[in-house]
Amino acid sequence: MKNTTTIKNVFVKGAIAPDFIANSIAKHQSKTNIGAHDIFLGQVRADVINEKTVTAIEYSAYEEMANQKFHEVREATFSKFNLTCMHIYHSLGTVKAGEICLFVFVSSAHRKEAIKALEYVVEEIKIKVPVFGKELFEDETHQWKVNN
Amino acid sequence: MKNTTTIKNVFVKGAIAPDFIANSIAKHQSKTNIGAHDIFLGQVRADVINEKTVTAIEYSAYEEMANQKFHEVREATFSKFNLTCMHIYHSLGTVKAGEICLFVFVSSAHRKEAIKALEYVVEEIKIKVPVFGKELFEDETHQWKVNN
Amino acid sequence: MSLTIKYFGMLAEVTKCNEELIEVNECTIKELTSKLLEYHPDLKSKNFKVAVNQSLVDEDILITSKDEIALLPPFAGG
Amino acid sequence: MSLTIKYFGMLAEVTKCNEELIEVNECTIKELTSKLLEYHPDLKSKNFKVAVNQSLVDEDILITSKDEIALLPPFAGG
Repeated sequence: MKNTTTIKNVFVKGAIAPDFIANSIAKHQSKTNIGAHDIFLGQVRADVINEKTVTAIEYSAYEEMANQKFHEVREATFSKFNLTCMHIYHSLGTVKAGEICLFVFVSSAHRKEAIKALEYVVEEIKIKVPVFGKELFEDETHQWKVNN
Repeated sequence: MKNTTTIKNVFVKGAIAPDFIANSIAKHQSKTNIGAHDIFLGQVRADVINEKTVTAIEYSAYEEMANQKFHEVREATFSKFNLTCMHIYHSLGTVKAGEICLFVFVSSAHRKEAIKALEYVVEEIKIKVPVFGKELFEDETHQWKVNN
Repeated sequence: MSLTIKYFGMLAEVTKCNEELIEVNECTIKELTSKLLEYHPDLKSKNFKVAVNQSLVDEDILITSKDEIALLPPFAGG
Repeated sequence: MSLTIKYFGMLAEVTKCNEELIEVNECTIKELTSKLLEYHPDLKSKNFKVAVNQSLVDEDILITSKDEIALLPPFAGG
């Protein structure tokens, strides 16, 4: 295993609560070199597919590899952009439609760095991190979600 | 006055609290056609200028024109990007270093629209909205902030 | 005609008022600005734009008595 | 040699297990994949990538007995 000491666990059980996000923002108010935060939130959509509505997504992951990939995305982002800090949280298990499953939080002295970094992080996560999503329908059938 | 009925007041007195942001996020959990939120937060930096540290910014605005410009930015953004909703809040009065003075919140079915729209809105606000900032130093002197 | 001129931010600091009533003949923005710089010489060192009825305008347009005129220093929102 | 193969998401659904132990001779990822498709014909209709020691790898690389092998369906994070 590589760099186990510095690899954080990005996963949280179930949905990410708005209060958790507020807490995270509040913690940054002592960092007075920050001028700009950019936050991305992924929310589960109640998509209608063949007349059936998605009620939740059940997330699973190749956790060890996923945390390693999140770590690599994090390192690459810090090397490309001038950031003060970065936090990533992703849900595992069931997240209902309307609830939040991904929380990416980047902070910088200046807005342009934060905005460019956030876009990069979100795209990299979608492509590189082995997280899987089972879209559950109201009739208890399901289909597997694929990022695009 | 133009379109007074549809022009919202974007200004709030003093800093924007993390709880206010959490509440705003929570309100969107019933909108299950949303898949992505992107949030920009402007935070007051304790910049050191000629050996003096900024302790707060005192914001003022040509309020009527500013609300009109925020409205125009909002309309232009909705016409350019496929968004579900958009909220903008800006502080007036004193905001201490570390506190939040701007909260832009855009939501869309898909991440790319939300991310592009947020960047557009933030840049437009910086350029088009007549808001003025007096950077207060610890020794009670001040200088006027200029966007770049 | 009477015109009310609004000043904001560092400009209000220089003119020592948020707005003032002035008497002018029909004129363009450019002519009005020259007049204001005479009244308030300290404005000469400041960078500002003029808004008429809450829009930034070309300095060649003519002002009418009903116009809302404002002098705006550099923006600092966000 | 013995190899543990991990399956995720829709692939675990098809193979009806999260991991399984198989016996193979030294081989490439490509040869291993062919073998797995023989064991689990339903995998043929699925789109997947192979991770060795938590990295996606070229299908020509050789597998050693200490490698951690995983079959990954399309990602759906975020």
